[in-house]
This record gives sequence, structure tokens and C-alpha cells, in this order.
Amino acid sequence: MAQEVLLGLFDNLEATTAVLRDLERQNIPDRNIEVMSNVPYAPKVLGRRPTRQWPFLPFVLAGVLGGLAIALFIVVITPRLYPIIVGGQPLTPFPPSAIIVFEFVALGAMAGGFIGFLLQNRYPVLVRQMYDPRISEGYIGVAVRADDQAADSVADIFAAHNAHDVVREDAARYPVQSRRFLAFWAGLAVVGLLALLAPLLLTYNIIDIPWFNQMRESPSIGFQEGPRRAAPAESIPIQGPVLINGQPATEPLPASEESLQRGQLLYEVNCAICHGMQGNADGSMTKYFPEAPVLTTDRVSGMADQEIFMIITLGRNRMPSLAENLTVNETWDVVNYVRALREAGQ
Amino acid sequence: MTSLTRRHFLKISAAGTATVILAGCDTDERWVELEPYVQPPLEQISGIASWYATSCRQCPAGCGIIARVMNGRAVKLEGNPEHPVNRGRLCARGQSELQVLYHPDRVTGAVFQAERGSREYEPVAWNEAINTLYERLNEAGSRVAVWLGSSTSDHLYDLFRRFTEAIGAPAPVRFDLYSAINGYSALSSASAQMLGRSTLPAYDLGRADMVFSFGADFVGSWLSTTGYSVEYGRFRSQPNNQRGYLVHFEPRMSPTGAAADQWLPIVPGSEALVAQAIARLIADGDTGSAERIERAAALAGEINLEAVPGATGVSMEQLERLARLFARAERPLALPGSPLTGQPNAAQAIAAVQMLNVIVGAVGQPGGMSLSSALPEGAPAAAPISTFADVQALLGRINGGEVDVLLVHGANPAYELPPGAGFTDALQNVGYVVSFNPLVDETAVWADAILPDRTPLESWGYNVVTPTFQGVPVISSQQPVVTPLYDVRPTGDVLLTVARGIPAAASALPWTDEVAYLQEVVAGLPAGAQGGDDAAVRWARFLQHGGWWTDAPTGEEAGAEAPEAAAPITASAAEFQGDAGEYPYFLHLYLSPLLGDGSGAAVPWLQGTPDPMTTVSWRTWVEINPRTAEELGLSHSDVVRITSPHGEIEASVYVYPAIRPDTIAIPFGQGHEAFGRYARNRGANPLRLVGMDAGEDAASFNWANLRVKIERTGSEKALARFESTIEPGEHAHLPLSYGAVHERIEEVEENVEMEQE
Amino acid sequence: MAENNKWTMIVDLDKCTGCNACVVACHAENNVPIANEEEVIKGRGLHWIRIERYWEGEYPDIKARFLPVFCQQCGNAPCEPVCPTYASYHSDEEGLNGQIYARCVGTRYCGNNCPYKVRFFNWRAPEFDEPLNQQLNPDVPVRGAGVMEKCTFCIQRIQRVRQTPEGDYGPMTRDGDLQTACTQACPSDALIFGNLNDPESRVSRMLPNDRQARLLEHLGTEPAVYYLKGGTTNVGE
Amino acid sequence: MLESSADRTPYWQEPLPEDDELAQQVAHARDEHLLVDARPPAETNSLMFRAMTRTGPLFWLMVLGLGGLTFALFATWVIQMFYGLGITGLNRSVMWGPYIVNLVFFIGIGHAGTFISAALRLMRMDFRRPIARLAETVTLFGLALAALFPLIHLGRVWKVYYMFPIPTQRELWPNFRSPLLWDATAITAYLIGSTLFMYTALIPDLATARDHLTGWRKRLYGALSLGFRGTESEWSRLETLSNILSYIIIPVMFSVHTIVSWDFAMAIQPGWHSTIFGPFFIVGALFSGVAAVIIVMIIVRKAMRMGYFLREEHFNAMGIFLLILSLTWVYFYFNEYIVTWYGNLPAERAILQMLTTDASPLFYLMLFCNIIVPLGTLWSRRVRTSLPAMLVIAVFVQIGMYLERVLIVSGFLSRNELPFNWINYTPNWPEILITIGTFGFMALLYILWTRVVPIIPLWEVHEGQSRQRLPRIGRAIVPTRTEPH
Repeated sequence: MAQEVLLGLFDNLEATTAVLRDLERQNIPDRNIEVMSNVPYAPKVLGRRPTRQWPFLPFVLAGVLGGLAIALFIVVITPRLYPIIVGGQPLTPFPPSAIIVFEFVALGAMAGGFIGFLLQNRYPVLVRQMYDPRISEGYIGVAVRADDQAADSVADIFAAHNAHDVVREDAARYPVQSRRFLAFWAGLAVVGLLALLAPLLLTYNIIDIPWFNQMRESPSIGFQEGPRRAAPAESIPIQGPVLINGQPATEPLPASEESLQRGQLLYEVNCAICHGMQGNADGSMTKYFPEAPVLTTDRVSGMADQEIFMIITLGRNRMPSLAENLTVNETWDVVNYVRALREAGQ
Repeated sequence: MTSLTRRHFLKISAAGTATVILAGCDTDERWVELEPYVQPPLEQISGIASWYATSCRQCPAGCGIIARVMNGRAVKLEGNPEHPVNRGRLCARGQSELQVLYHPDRVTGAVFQAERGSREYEPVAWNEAINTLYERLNEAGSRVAVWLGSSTSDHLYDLFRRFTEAIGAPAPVRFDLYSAINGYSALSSASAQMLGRSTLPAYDLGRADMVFSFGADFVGSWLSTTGYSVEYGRFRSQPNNQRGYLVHFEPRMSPTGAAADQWLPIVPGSEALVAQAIARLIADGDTGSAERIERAAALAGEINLEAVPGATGVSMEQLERLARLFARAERPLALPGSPLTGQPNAAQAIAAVQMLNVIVGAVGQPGGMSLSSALPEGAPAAAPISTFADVQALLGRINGGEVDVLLVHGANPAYELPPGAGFTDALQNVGYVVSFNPLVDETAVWADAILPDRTPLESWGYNVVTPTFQGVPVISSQQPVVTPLYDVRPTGDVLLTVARGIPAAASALPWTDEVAYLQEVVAGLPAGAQGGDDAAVRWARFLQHGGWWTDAPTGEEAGAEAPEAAAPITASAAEFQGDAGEYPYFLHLYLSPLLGDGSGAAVPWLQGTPDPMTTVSWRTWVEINPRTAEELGLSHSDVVRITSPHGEIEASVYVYPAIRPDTIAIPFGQGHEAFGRYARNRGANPLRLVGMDAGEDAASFNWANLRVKIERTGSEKALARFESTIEPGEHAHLPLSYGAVHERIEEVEENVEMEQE
Repeated sequence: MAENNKWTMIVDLDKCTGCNACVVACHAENNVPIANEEEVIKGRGLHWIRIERYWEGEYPDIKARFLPVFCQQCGNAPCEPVCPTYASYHSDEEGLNGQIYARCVGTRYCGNNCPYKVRFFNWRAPEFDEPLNQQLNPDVPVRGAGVMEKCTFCIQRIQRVRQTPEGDYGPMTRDGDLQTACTQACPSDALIFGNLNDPESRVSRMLPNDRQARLLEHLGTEPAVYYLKGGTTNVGE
Repeated sequence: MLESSADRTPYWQEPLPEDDELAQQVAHARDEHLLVDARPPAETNSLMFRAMTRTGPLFWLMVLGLGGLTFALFATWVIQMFYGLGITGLNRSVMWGPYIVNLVFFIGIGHAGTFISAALRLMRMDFRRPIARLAETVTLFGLALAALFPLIHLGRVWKVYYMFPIPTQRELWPNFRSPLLWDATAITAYLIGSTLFMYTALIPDLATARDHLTGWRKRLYGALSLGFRGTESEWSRLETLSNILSYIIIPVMFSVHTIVSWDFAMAIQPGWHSTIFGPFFIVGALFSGVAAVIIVMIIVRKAMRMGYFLREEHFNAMGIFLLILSLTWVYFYFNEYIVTWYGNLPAERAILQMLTTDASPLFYLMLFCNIIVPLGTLWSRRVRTSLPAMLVIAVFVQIGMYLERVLIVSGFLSRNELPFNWINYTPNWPEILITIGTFGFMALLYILWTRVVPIIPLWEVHEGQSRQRLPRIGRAIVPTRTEPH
């Protein structure tokens, strides 16, 4: 049995209500009748039962909960991800949190209500609908979906009440809006989500847009930037001895307990690998550097502190310079320790 | 990158953490191109500073400084804590020596100027420049003049003096505006008269308990500002919770006036009268010890006390009170400030103030006055500052065509002499003018050649410190803290090179370079606080510690045998230049605490730092009392024309509430026509108001006894005031009450009164 | 070094002569640019530490009062909570108000909320005519345009000492070893810096003091800077 | 079966009473009241759509001029980004200037829209019907432009995402203890809410436009109206949603301007730290907002020949509203002023002194604009119904309210606790250009919007008309509203 759709246009409310009453008598199910108008008429005005609606409440509630979740994430969780105390305030102080919670809850409720509206109405309508533009000029349209037989009687009812115009078409041309709108919104949500994620490419510097960021082009010259300027020749800094014509300017650090401890540590790190832990030239590298001298000999103890200092600093023969590894004071610590080695050995 | 050892890397990252923390978490904020060092130079580890002691040459005080050097670049100057003058402290001018080093307008090599004044400089090779100089000097014979500044290193003075001596020319003139305004030669000759040796007096401010400062702005711009500021700090917190009391006599409140417990705006030029009246009142009164009264009676000349309040602006009650305070104090001290030295009767005026020190027996005592410590046998002497008479003599020689080659180092006579000197015109009589200044200053504009010396932070030298503090003789050492930025030659080396070719001079200057000379000088020094037995160690320690000094006072200063002065000293108020009718206002000139005599004007830090009293930066201003300003219909930013009998300048008005209504004040420092981009064409040089008159002893020209008139020009030029430019009105409030200070004066008075009862 | 330091500055107003040595020292240490004349006239003078000069009374009984003002490193800093990006935050470890330049987006809220007006905004990119830039301290970043900056109590010096291995310099934690640039320069010893949590430090020994006061104390900002008002003279006793 | 002749005709064809006197009264009532002057929807629709589609040379000239101002706005902004905020006149004490003033001002004028639309809707005030969308549009663009100013104001706008709660490699979230972020949150909520509210009410009119227009407009409106047909269930859901949104958006609206005021009140800047700032700012916002709506009503009526929809009764009602708001504003301002004056704190004293000295021209002009002008004129119905007079008054109120914000932001900031740092502020060209440009941009958006969207809510007017009757009470015809549910 083929379904048909009929649309009758009426220019006044009285005729419309009469038609509706007659249709009801014809046992046309309520859900098959739609009344369209350019101004809202309550069902009561039309003499119809209120249409069953999806209630708004669940949507609004869902919106409220969603907003609350976002707000709590912002006021409770994010401050704890990187806890920074400012102005003596706790991480989640109540008054500011209340503001954020309020705003997000309100926003969630509004968004939830709006989404509820869209879903209940199955917007956007992506199928052909029975409609006539004259409805927005004030005509009231009554659309009825009925089978062949009933359709004839509906047409009669329309005619009886002086319908301004009647359109009668095969219902197959007007499919019921199924879940296509859901697919539409899902697609839109995915696109929206992607659009939201796109900035992450920037914030994570995956895409680096060159921007005139003055902080990057600092006019200052960093520790390792730019050509290094040589130290002024012959000048003597205050913080340590410097070799002038092979002669140290000041005396070495005193061989204090602290200095020896530091010296030992440094010696074990830098020297022991060849010269051995006790200075006996039995370090693990001696097979490659058999000429590494024993440090407890008279020859070494006969050297001036300064000479040992220079050897460590400048290197000698196959021994590399340790200038890069040791500061001046550290070198003196090692010199002290090397001296102490002999005493310890005795 | 392979050369970065792990340890090294850790160090770098540790050092860099400070920056990283400040730079935050944004990776793109900061990235550096790492520079790998296969073999880092000794003492140069990335991120770790080297520290060099040297001495400051921004003024003649000779403070010790320590430079923080990062990767061979000096980045910060700090006071040398061991140094007996500044004891770890450093003033604004000293700090900004860095910007002298890095000044963007430095002359980067030897240049010739084909036409004087054209400012078109032709770079030349150093060899050619030195050769030309040699040829000129060789031809000139003894017709050579050398003009040095007070901040020129003493070793250069010594070398130049040897040179001029050898070729038979007069000794170098050492004169600049700083020394002129501070009255170096006037004070020195006063010392010579009074205590027998020509050197700057030294005041033990920190241990004095009652200081009368006659215009000595010792925390602003007087002699050795940092040293005296350190002393001032001690003066305020003496042992046993003692706190000194400071009275400052000055027509315009200077920083010292602001720091003083009592500021007395006396009539300009009447300092000596006040001093004399106080002496007289001590003599006539009965406060203080009998010795003091006796000495006062002997020294205080006749004076009509009735006329003093009118002539000085200090009431008789006030004078009596001051006399009581001074006579009663345990360790009183009187300071003769710079305005005294710019008056025609400078010698008298200084003597009148020093007389107070003699009266109270402060000479040679702790908390008193003495001479700067003399250096022991074998040490170089402090280079003397020339008197204005010497300058006039030199100008006479120049005008007489007796000078063929003029060498100028560290001074800027074209800017620093009153226009009446006609210095630039006189240069037409000089065949060849050479400037050694690292920046093109006004004198260099009129030079034929600029053979730029290294800036102080790149230079060698020493400075025999005057005035000294606490009786410790000091020679500040100067050594390069960075390798020279440009191909500039030390003037000492240039001179030594040139002298080698001049037969007369070759034997007098046998050193290969100035370092050799310096080493010889240091080798001749007696043992000092730094110790060291052999010459090389002593040399190293000389450089490392920032100089040579003794552990304890040597007692070489004027001892206890203070002169039982013979004749009573009388002084009168200074005679003023200009008719009071035509020129109704006194002119009070002073050195800017930041720019000094103008030699600091080249540097943005000093230009941009607000003046302590007015908070003005970047320009010259004229300070006028609000009452006077109202009478004349002037307000802030009005440009006025100041006219003296000698000239006129224009500058903006600053309504200054702490100045006598009959006086206007102008700071030195601006008005440069050259001297780099930051100084050029900025403000006015008040020296244009000053004439060439000099006092009886011609120690300095008379700059402190001028009268002027003020005319409104009609234009306006806002001053760069850091303070609020809004009239605070009746609702002005101090953010912090200074209650305790309010009570000070009353308390002192009460104490004095109680004692009298 | 003890955790949770309380870095403190004492300003002895009785000794301050307004000489500005601290100001220039700060410019040198912290790469603070110099505002040119036009900028100063516009009211954009930029000094992390400034000497405020107040007149009190009228000629001839007039007094000039110097008041060095710099970041007071408040315990309850008004500038901190208003920053949306945590650029101004509190360092519990050092007891300081940190300012992280790279986080700053330039809302200038902190500057409004600072009652001491010690926060300065980079209205333009700072300019250092070459080679003046070679002087810049590599320990301190140069702030770009649009960024707030302020006195840090020379945090770079504190960090440097804290992060230096003991073997290199020795433990530089004794009082006085660590100085801010301004205290170091101050000729008359009017500025004293130290750790209030170290009972041996000079600041601890000087406080409490019957001359002490804190600036705008009624605002409850708990500044770490103590001002000592003028002393009394007992000469003649 | 009840048969009534009236119900046999559409509501727009109500027969005239036969009595002449009554007929005259009816004619008079129709003249006065839009809602009893029902005409066939086809006629009123085309009235609207003709105005929408008609774009004469004058219109394009306006677009060109306003486009020029908009260009000035963005060009200046780009220049400012490049050279830094140094090109403005801001200084080290007055760090907030006209940009923040504009923020407050544009948020302020954004307040009347929702108030008129939502609150009056819930209170069933019928005079709102033709005005609602005009006002909502002011809200929408006011807010959108206001949201521009925090960005223009930023020192480093290219780092603005530091303020957004989005994950970045910095691993740092923004500080929601900062009032600026409460502000951002509230503005976002309000902007989204207002947009939804406006769109909801727009759907039936978009459907009407879809039915009556052709070409690209038909496709556009077809898509935007989502397939609305006006079935009874659609209408009833629309009603429910509108009510839900109205109830929620009113507290949000209050929160927004309160939070804007907290940007100031949370700071310890003297003059700002005041508990009354919240309601004070809300009243100020409504005051300037209603004035803005009046200006827009007048211009739309004139330029789009909307005399049928926007009648004297509407201007009268808005005039009364403005009068009440002016009184309320005076009350709050006096409240604020006297407490400060009586408190006599040094810094606040300085601010009051500033108002009567350095800033006195602005201060007195503000008082004149905000108090003398509205209170002196709006009590008269003749003034309220005179369009030129209302335009002038509304413009005065706008000037006055702008000055009030100028004084609060850059005026108060020029005085603070340390008198050394009192610095007056004078704007430089970028602030002036950007401010003028923003007004131009606002006007541009508005006139373009009126050509795209039915600026009068046709269905609301039709709904009102369908529910108004002219029954006779005694000898008088009295417009009466029927309320079916």
C-alpha cells in the first residue's frame, strides 16, 4: 500500500482546527499529522495533544556535568600538574574556582540545551520535506502522511474546509529523516576536534613558524657565543696564578685537608688512569702509556710546585693538557695531592 | 663539539642554568651557537669569569676596581675590597668605564685630519702616524707643549715630563675642568702654605663627629667621592652608636646638603665669612676647651660680627649655635669646598676654613685633617696639577707662536676652558696638534692627527692616589682587563717609540715599552702590604691586588706638630663679577655628580641616570627657586637665556625648592659639540658664562663669583625628569615617615643647651 | 646552603646619599637598557632600582629625602596571582618573586598591581649600539619588547653560587660573599644584603631595629626590604 | 460548534468596528502600536527583505569608509606589533590605557542586547519584540570586538596561546587565579551563549528568508535555517530552548561585567580596590548599552526605512529605560565617590584631586554627559519620542561612559602610593587610530550584518501581532495581549 503525503494550506486558524478535528475523526494517527505555521501556535490552540518531546533536561544536565568537569580540570587538576604558589594563595582557592565553575557550568548548560534542541529537531534536515513557502507568509499548513485510501479522505477534508491549496505526493519522495543528521554532527565534531588539535602542532613546535621574536635574537653574547676574545697578554687576574715567563705569580694553594681531599678526588678522576691510584704508574692505561712516570720518585718530589702545575696545565710528551678539565685552583689541589702521595707512600 | 668533554659540558650547563631558569621553558626563546674550544686558554672557561684588578680612570681619585671578564669581554666593574680608597665600593662614574671601553664612536685607529675642524678623518697606518709625529717633534725641538688631564695615568705624566725635560720644553700642563672646579691646585698650594707640602689635604671624615662642610659636596663630586662616601657611611655609624653631625653651607642644596643634618643656604661667596665668624665666636665665647679658645683668639682675624648675618644669610643665633657645636665637639672637622677655590680670594677663603681645623686641633688627629700621605723614598710622586697660571703661560706660548707641536692627552681644553681663552683660535699658531683621546672630543676636532690611546680598561699605568685615606699611601695599578678592541696604540708606547729617534730624548726614555717602565717603577717600590720578595712576584702582586699600599698609616702625612699659626687670618666675602643691578642673580655652578666636568657625558649609562637631586637626565637645566620662578613667571621646561658678563647660554628651567631665591644653579657636564653620539649637541656648557679672570694666586680661574641675569626665550623644552612631573599639590605625602631625622636637630640643640646649663 | 632562604635587603636611609652608584651597577649587572631622552619625558624611565627624591618642608627649612625603591620581594606579592601565565611567581626556595621573561606575554597586570611601581615594561626592543652589547652580562637574558622586568635581587648571582661545585670556588655561602650588584657598589654602605634565615648574617644581626620600617606596610605585602629611618645624633653628650 | 467570524479570518484581517468613534480609536491604536497594526506577513516580510537586499551607492560608500577605518585598525595593530607598544603613549605608571578602556566599553555596550532580549522576554515585555535582534547584534559585535582588545593590548601577542588552557611543550597551564583568565572565561561563555541565543531566535526568520529570496541567499539561508518548517513541535522546542537560554544567560551577563570590574577591583591600585565596582560596572554597562541600542535603532529605522517596525512607543520605552539607568548610575557613582572622599587615604585623595585638576575637563564633561543630559531631558515624552533628540542624548551618554572608563583606567593609574611615580597619560596616535578604527569596524560589521540577516525578528513581531487584540472596554479600545499556552 503506497503511502502518500498531503499538504493543505489554510489561511485561518479556525479552518485549521476544523481540519484537524476531522482528521482525528478519520483516525489518522497524530504522529502522521504536522501543522506548520509562521508563528508559534501552542497545541492547545490547535486542539491537539502536546507532542511528545525528548525532554531538554538530560541535555542540560549533561552540559552542566561537562562544564563542571572542564572547570574542575582547570581549577583542580591543572594547577597540580605544575604546582606554583603565587601571592600566598592555595593551589585551588575557592573564590576564583567558584567563578570558573560558574562560567563553565553555565556555558555547558547553554551548549547542552542547544545541542538538545538540534537533536530533538533532527537538524539539519538533510532530506526533502513536505513544505510550502507560503507558510511563512501566514498560511497554516497541515501535512498528513496516509495510505492511498486514507489520503483520499484527507483530500476531501481539505477540500471541505476550503483549503487554499492542496499538494498531494507520493510519500516515497519524502523519506523520514533518519539518523543522517547524527552522521552530519559526528562528522562536524570530528572536523572541529581536528581543528582544535591543529594548534598543538604549533604549541609543540612541530610546525615552527618563524616569527619576529626579539627575545631570540638577544644582543648579548652568551658564554659560548661569538668569537672568544683572548685574555689580555701579561695582565694578571686576581683569582689564581698565571704563568709569567714560566714563573707563577703567587704561591700555590696551601695543602689544607680540604685541598687534599679535593685533590684526591680530582686525581682519581683525571690522573689515576695512567699514574695509578698511589702514583705508582700502575693505572689501567699503562699498557698503552708505559712511559707514565711514577709520581713518588725523588725526581718528582724535587720539582717545584710550579713545574708540576705547568706539566698538568700544559701537558708533557704524551701526557695531554688538563687545562680544560681543571680550573687553576683544582690544579693546585692536584699538585698538593701529588706531593702528599710520596708522604703517604713512605 | 667533539672537544667538549663531559666534565666541561657539565660545567657549562651548570653555569648556564641561571640563564635557563630565567629564560623559562620555551625552547625557542634561547639558543646559542656553541663555540668549541679545543684548547681553552688558561683562565678562560666558558661560563666562568676571570677577575682583574685595575684602577679607575674616570676621575683622578684613583679607586681600585675589579673587572669581571667573561670570555675575554669585560662585563662588570666592581670596587676592589682591598683598596684603601674605595674599599670595595664603586660610584656610578666608575661603573660606566665599561661603556667607555665599548663606546660605539671610538676612534679605531690612527687618523689624520687634513683640514682642522672638518671632522673628516683619514685613517692612516700607525707607522705613518708615528713617523709623522716623530718628524714633527724632531723639527720642533723644544717648541713642544704637552697638555694632560687630571685623569691621565701618572706614568704617562712621568714619561711626558722626562720627554719635555729632555728636549728642553716646559713641563706638561696637567689641567682639566674637573681639577679646576675641585680646586686641586688651590687646595695644594694652601697645604703648602699651611703645612709645608703641596698636596691635597686628606680629611678623616669617618672618625669625625662634627663636620662643617663649606660647600664641599663630598658625596657628589668633591675630590675623591667614593672614598668620602665610604667615610660618610662610617661617619653615620661610628663605634658605640655614635653618629656624626653634619652641617653643610651652600647656596644650593647638593647631595651632601641633602645628606646633612643641617643645610644652611648661605649667600654665595660668603663661606669664608661664616668660617671666620665661627672662629671669632669661639674666641669670644666660653664653650670648648681653653686651648681651642686660645687658638681661636690667636687665629681669628678681626671681623665685624654685626655685618655677618646680613652678608652671609646666617642669623647671629645660628652662628652662635654653630660656634658652640663646633667648639664643644670632640672631633670637629671643617671642609673647604670647591666654590671657595673658584673665588678671587681662594687662598684666603681656604685658609679661613682650615683655620677652624687648626683651632680645634684637628690637624694630624684621628677624625681630623692631614696631608695626603707621601710615598716613601724610591716611589714615584703624585703628578702635580697645574695652576691656571701655568695654563695661561702655555696659552701665552701658543699665542706667541712658540709652540709647534701640541700633544693633548686626557684633557679637552677646547671644551674645558672658558671661551675667553680662545683656545681653538690659538691653535692656529700651532703647527701640529695631536690628540690621543679614544673619542673625538672638541679638542680632537681641531687636531691634525688623532693617535687614539687605549681606553683605561685596555691600558697599563699607575696612579699615585691623592687624597689618601687614613694615612695609607696608595699607588693604584692599572692593567688591561681585555685585549684592545681595536688597533689602537698606548700613548706611552708611541712616545717611547718616537723618543728613540729624537737624540735628546732617547737617553731619557730608554724603555722598550711602557710595561718595562712600569716594571722598573714597581721594582723600586719598598715592601708594601702585598709582600713579595723578588721583583717579578712583586710586579705580579702589584697587578693582582690592584696596586701598592702599606698595611698601616706611614705617618708620612703632616704629623701632630701642627703649625701654631702665626698671623690671624682674615677673609672677606668674595667679590662678584657683574653689576648687581644689571645681573641680579648669583650663579652657582657645580659639577654634575654623574657627568662630572663633562668627561662622563659620552656614556649612555651616565647620561641616562637621573641626577640625584633633580632626577633630570640627558640635558642641562637651570635651577631656580620657586619664589624666583614665580616672580619671573617661569615654570618647569621654560627655556631661559642666562647672561653673565662673559657670555650666555640657554637651558630649560628646573624649579628647585632648595636653592636661595637670589641664586640660580647650573651643572657642568653637557654642551658638547663632539664627544660621541650620546654627548653631542645636548644641553649647554655653563663654562660659556665664565671669564678668564683668576684670583691673586691664579690657582684656578674665577668661576664661583659670577652674577647673571635671566631672560625668558619664550620657547619650551621639556626636561627628561624621572620624578613625577605632576605638581603634588596639597595632598603630597611621603610614603615613609622620616620621623627620627626630624628630631635630630632639636635633640642636638637640647644636648648643647643642657651642657651650657 | 639551607633550603628556604629569605633574602633580605636593608636600606639605611640615614646613609643613602642618592649617588646612583647602585643604579648604574644594576644597569651593568642586569642588562637593563637605558631609556633615551624622549622616552624619559614620556614617563618611561627604566631603572630596576631608583632613588626617589622627596622634598619635605619649604625653603629654607627644606629637606631632600632619598628613598631607594626596587622590587621589595614581597612575601605576599600582589603581582604574582594576577599573572595569567605564571611569568611572575614565587620562589619558596629563595623567598623571592621570580619573573620569568620568556613566559611573559605582556598583560602588564603585575605592573598595575605593584604598589611600589618597580615593574618595568619593555615598550620597545632594547637597543645596544654595537659594541656596547659586548658588555651585556651573559648570566642574564636581555629582555625583548613586550616583556615585564624587575629587580631580581641578582638571582643570577644566587644561582651561580648555589650551582658552583664546592671544589671550584669553595663554599661561598658565608654572609657577605653573596652580594647584589647594588649593595656591592653602594659607597656609603646604605644597602645591606643577606639571608634572614641565617642567624649569623649581618641582616639578621641588624634586625629587628628600632629604626626599621617597611614601605607601604599597611598593604600587607610583607616586603623583604627593610628601611632604616634616620638615626639620631648624640654628639655633644 | 463555536463559530466566530473573527476566527474565520487571519489575524491581520481583523474587521474594523462599525462605530465610527471606535473605528477612529482603532486606527489611532494601530498608528501607535506595532503589535495591533497587523499586516499580512507577506507584506511585512517583503518590507524587511527589500531593505536587506537594497544596497545603494550610499551603502557602498559607507562600506568603503568604514572599511578604511577597519584597515586603519589592523594596520596600526601590525605596526604596533612590529615596533612594540612604545609607539603608544603609555608609561611606566599608566600601563593600561585606551585598549583596556575599549575592552570595558565594548563589553559594556554588549550588555544591553542580552538584557533587552532575555530579561524582557522572560518578563514578557512586548516592546522588546522588534528591538531584540538589533540589541543582540550589538552584544555579539561588541563582545567580539572587545575580545580583540586584550590581544591588541598584549606586549607579545604572538605568545597569546600561553594564556590558553591548551597543552604545549612548555608543560605549563595558565594561572586561573588571575582575574584576566576569569575575564577570558566569562567573555567566552557570554559570547558563545549570546551567539546560541541569537541563532536560536534567528532560525525561523532564516527559514522565511529562504522561502522568499533567491540565488545565493536562498542557498545560504537554506543551510542556516537547518530545515525549519514551523511545525508545532519545532516551535515548542524553540520556545523551551529560548527560555532555558534566557534564564542562564542573564546571570552570565551579570558575571561578565562584574568580572571585568574585578580586573580593576582585585588590584590594590588606589581607586580601583572597591567592592562596589561589580554592580557599578554593570549599571554603567547597561547604561551605555541601552544608549548604543538607541543609536542603532535610530540609524536602522532611518537608513532601512523601518518606520513600520520601530515606532515612537519603542523609543519611548527605551528612553524611560535609559532614564532609570542614568539615575542608578548616579547613585552608584556618588556611592563610590563619597566613600573614597570620606576615607581620605593619601593616594585616593590624590585621585580625587586629579579629577578636579589635571583631569577636570574630562571629569566635568563626563558628569555633564552622564547626569545632566539624560536626567535633564528624558523625563519628557516629547524628547523620548523625538529621534534627533534621542540620538544626541544617546551619543552624549556614550561619550560620558567612555570618559568614565578613561578616568578609571588611565586616570586612576596616574596616581599611586608613591608620589614619585605619578605620571599623567596622554594618548598617542596608535591608540586614537585603533579606537576610531574599532568603532568603524563595529559599524562596518553592523551594516553588513543588516544586509545578511533580518535585523527585525519577523516571527516575534508576527507572534506578538497574532496575540494582540483590541477589545472594547467601556467606550475605549484597549490593546490587550492574549496568552495561550
